[in-house]
Amino acid sequence: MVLKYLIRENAYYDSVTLMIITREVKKIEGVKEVIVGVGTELNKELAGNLNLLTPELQKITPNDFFISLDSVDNNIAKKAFAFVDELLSKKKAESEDYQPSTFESALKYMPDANLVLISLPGKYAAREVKKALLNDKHVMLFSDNVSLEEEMDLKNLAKQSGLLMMGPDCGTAIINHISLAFANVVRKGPIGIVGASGTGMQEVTVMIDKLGSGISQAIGTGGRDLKAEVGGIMMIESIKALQHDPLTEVMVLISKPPDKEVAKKVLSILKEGEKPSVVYFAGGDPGVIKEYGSVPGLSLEDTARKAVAITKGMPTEDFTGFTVTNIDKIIQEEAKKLKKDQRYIRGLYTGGTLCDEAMIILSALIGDIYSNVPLKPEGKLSNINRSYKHSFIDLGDDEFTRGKPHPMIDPYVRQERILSEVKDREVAIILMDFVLGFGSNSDPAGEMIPYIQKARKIAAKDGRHIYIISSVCGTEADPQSLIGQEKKLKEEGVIVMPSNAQAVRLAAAIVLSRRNSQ
Amino acid sequence: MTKINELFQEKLKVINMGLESFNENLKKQNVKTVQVDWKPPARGNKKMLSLLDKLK
Amino acid sequence: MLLAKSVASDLNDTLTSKTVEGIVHSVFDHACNIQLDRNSLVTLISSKLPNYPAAVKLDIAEDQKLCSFGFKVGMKAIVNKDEIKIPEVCVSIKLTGVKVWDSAPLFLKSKISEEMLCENIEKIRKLILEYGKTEGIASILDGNEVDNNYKNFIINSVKRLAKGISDFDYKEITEASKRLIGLGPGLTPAADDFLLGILASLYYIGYYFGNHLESLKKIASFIIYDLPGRTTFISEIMLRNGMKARFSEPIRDLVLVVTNSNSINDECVNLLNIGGTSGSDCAAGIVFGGELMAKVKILK
Amino acid sequence: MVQERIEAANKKVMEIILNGQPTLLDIGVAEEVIPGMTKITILHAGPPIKWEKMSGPLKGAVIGALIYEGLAVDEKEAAELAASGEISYNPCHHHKTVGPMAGVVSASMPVWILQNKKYSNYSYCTLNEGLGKVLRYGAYSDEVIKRLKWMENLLAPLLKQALKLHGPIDLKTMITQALQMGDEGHNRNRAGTSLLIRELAPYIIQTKFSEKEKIEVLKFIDSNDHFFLNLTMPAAKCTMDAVKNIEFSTIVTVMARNGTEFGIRVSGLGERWFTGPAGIVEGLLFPGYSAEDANPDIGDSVIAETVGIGGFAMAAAPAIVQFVGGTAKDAVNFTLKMYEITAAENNIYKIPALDFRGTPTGIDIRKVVETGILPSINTGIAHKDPGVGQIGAGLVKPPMNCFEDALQAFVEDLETKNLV
Repeated sequence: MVLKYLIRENAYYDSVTLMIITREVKKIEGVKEVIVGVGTELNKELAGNLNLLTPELQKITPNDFFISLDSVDNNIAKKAFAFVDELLSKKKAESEDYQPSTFESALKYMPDANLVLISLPGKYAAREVKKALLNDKHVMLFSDNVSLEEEMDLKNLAKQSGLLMMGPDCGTAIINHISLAFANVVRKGPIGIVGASGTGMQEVTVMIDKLGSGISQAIGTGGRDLKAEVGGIMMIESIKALQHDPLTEVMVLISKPPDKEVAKKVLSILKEGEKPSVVYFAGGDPGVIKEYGSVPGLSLEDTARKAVAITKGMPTEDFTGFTVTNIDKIIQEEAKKLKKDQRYIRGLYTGGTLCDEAMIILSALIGDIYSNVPLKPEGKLSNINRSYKHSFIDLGDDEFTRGKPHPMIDPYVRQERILSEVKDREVAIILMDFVLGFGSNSDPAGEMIPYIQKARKIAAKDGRHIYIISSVCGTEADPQSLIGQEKKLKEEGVIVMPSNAQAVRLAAAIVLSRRNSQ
Repeated sequence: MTKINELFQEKLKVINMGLESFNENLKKQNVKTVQVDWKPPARGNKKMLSLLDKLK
Repeated sequence: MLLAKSVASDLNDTLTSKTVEGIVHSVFDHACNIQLDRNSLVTLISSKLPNYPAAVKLDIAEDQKLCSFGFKVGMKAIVNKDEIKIPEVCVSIKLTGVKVWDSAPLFLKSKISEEMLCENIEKIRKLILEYGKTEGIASILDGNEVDNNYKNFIINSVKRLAKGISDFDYKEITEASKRLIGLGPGLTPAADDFLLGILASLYYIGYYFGNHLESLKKIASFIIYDLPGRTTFISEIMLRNGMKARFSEPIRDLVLVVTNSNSINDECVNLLNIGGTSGSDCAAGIVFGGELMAKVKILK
Repeated sequence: MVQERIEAANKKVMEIILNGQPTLLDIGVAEEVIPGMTKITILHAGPPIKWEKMSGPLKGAVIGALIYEGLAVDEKEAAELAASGEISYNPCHHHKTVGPMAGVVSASMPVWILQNKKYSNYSYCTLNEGLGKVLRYGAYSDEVIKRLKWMENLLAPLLKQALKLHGPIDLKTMITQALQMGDEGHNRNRAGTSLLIRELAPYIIQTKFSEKEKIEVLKFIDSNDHFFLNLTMPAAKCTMDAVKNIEFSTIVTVMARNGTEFGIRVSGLGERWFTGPAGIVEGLLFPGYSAEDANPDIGDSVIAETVGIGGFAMAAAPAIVQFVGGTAKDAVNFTLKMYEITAAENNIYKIPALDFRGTPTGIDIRKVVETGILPSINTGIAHKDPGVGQIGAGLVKPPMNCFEDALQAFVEDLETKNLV
């Protein structure tokens, strides 16, 4: 006689399954006795009465599931457990829905589709977009590597048909409160956004949510929409749509500095609509925005704050400070811990617009910044893999992502990069963004933490202390949960600021404070 | 009312071509979707594509 | 994003305006248990299941299974009286304005004779032995000796329990039920289901005979006196609700018709169809408790 | 412009296919009824092939047929004759005929005679020999020859008489019913065979043959689930032959394999073959056999898929999904995929599991090349050595180049006509 058992901690099975198991196992020739159940005292006692109790089974709790059986030999027991395993792990085959092979065929399965989301390789994308537009479907084109000519053609076609054609290279949109591609779960509200940048829209929508307001729509246009060639076709069409949208009370535009003529055209259309608006042309001239009656946003956070202020009938004050208390004390104390050589900030960004914003804010505060995507050509790093002085790296730029997943999905590049940055004795602060929401990695903070620990060890060996300052672009309703992500980072001693702008300012303040004290 | 404003009134129904994770995310948000099992036309064979184009 | 069809009234105490965190305790095809703390639980059930205490019935397609929402054991849940959220799978269940299913006891003035009542109980016994599932402990009703490990194990404790109740001997009751709680397979061990049935009979048939609710409640609290740690969390909550005379729809329906009607077939079969052996074990408890109450009538 | 021409031609082709009325008329002797058939003709499955290139099962079947015809006394003599150049080998398809597996037809074999009533064209096919050691899998032992003789001398005359008593049988209706009873018309023919027995039994009883002979015949049919396959195939053949040469049409009219090559024909390209190497069938092998034992894809039975049943109707036959290694849902998805490359949905052949949607019918070479989706074919697997027989069943796809070559030829044809 051989006594064998199996324990599964914290496992629950419905009684139908357990009934079947008991019945079927008993049927196996060579099985003398079997008991199946949860580890309650009485079940264990019963097992004891049946001579099916082992010391290990003694220890289990009502939260554990067990099977114990008495059989003629080891082989029978093995066979029985293999069978139990099969019964317990039997997954009802998830029958996969049929996936049609072409757009035309998909239309047959969903003739009333209203949006086509395309993320095919760029060289094939235009052809499919055209089909979608010709069939009267709105399009979000996530793909890049679509030529400017194709973009112009497609956008003109969309405009003629009255359709949305978001993209190419449109990473973020929230249409009818559905997050498309990379977007956060934010509240419904009165603010309508048109943006030519993905993470820029993510940061603004998230900040609006954090301020207790919400958005009506967030329409992406793709990064080139406001170039002279494209002429802002989609931004203009989107503005018009939001102007007619009764749920949109305040408008927000986000873009890199547009072509001058295009900017004027866009702003004048915005003015015609008579809805109040906040415009963020990253690093652009706020004068022209004011001229057309819009409120210029100074940072993504400032843009969100002003938009929310308008919805509440409050004055739109420039915000360039902190919402965190005791910040001066933090700055002074932190600055003290730096060694003499530690002078520089290194930004390791997954979000392109966040990286841009960081450089814009920082260059005004502390001077020249080097980057793979510099604000000015002279700031271009000669080797993108080696930082120099104050360096900000957009790890989502083409040079890093060719043939690899975007760092918002796969943090590998940043994991490696932080280890090499920290070896540089002149580095004082590492700045990082963590972008949550649909599309992003399911645990961006958790993925970085082991590398933050490693980085800290490398610095500590050298007797240095490294500051890691971050902001998490996300909401509590995001799949990753803002609070959980922030908590993980804080537990590792990472300074978590409420916005990218504040994170950048804090970094600058620490460096400046150290500079002044020397 | 433009078609874009009409879209704002409708329930989103999406045909997704490309990354299946986008489709999964839409499903999580209870959006009706059709995922296209897309392959490059004519398996990327340029000669075949040009022949097909001739017949169009 | 999801709507609820109904919410059990007892959840009023569990779900308040204060937002609390819980974790997904277990997931089945048609039920998902969310544990809030040591003493409270919210169960999400598919529209296929009957209402029961602590349950929120979801307004989803009849054949849609809860696992299809991606619920997994250990996921975080955020709940308050307006909403249940499981952020990881982006599920949010709105509770505001949802119909309340009243899980409170429903004692009706009965018109049927004692004879009819006994006949009803006898009918249930027959239905269980004929249609029920006797792999649990329902076979205790057939009077035969051997054949089932569980049955042999509990037969003496059951007898002791009966004696304890008829003598109003709380020591005997607690000792006997201690020998029953947690016995058997499944998330709600068979003997727990059996005890739940006894509690249902105790209250409803006890009430029929004119017992004071206070004394019934006393017996009930003795029965589950030694509950903590003896059985699974889910079963513990179930028995606690039973102690408060809160039962699921099919149990309540059956004890109501037993005491008020001359046709019990449909209600009985409904109960027998619940779970693997759960329904049958519970019905056996109703028969056992019913016979006992019919014999004792008035608890002293 | 050219697109409209093609669409119009295809529309016409599909109308003709869908209007086809395959009807079983009679049984005859190959030499007497099949046009162009002589005593030294051997018809075989698939595109044209020389003796030297033939695979094991086909060679075996040829040897068996020569012995059966009395043209050789044994294997050695038959093989010499077969290689001598005196025998005229021809694809069945060139003679309005189709044959399963090796598909060998010789002069004195009895054949079913079918007619597409709507377009008056005929088609022919041998009677199915049953399972195990049979000629169509390349077996030629004495028992094989004996059975062929029995079929010639009893089975065929008896069924001929019964058919005469019954009158013509509408096969389209019978196939339709079979599809609703779990057949897909290629790898599963149990329902069709049952329906045929039910139809003929009362008339078999009325024939002038002895009780014992009638029992023998009925038992023979009953013992072989695939008996009906040899009617489904010519039914498909006479349906598709009605569109075998319609200018500008891109619809496939023939798919066939000879065990060495897979070949297709396209309506707008008439009788030209476009061939590629025959594939290896993927599926379930009977116990005791391995993939190395399998012969490349063989037989004319793929005419079933050409007309929109067989693998294309997989969703109708959940009972055989294990051949495609999956669930009932997989079977449905198989059929759904075929709508991507076909021109129409069948008006008569319908699938219960798809809410009685018509089967995907009419393979369009443009769609095959554009989507890269190849037709899925249900088929049996033959042992590569002659005479061993069937060793499994499964799924196979044609080589892509057949369709690409056909498309190229199609465009070149239009170029010579200055249309593109």
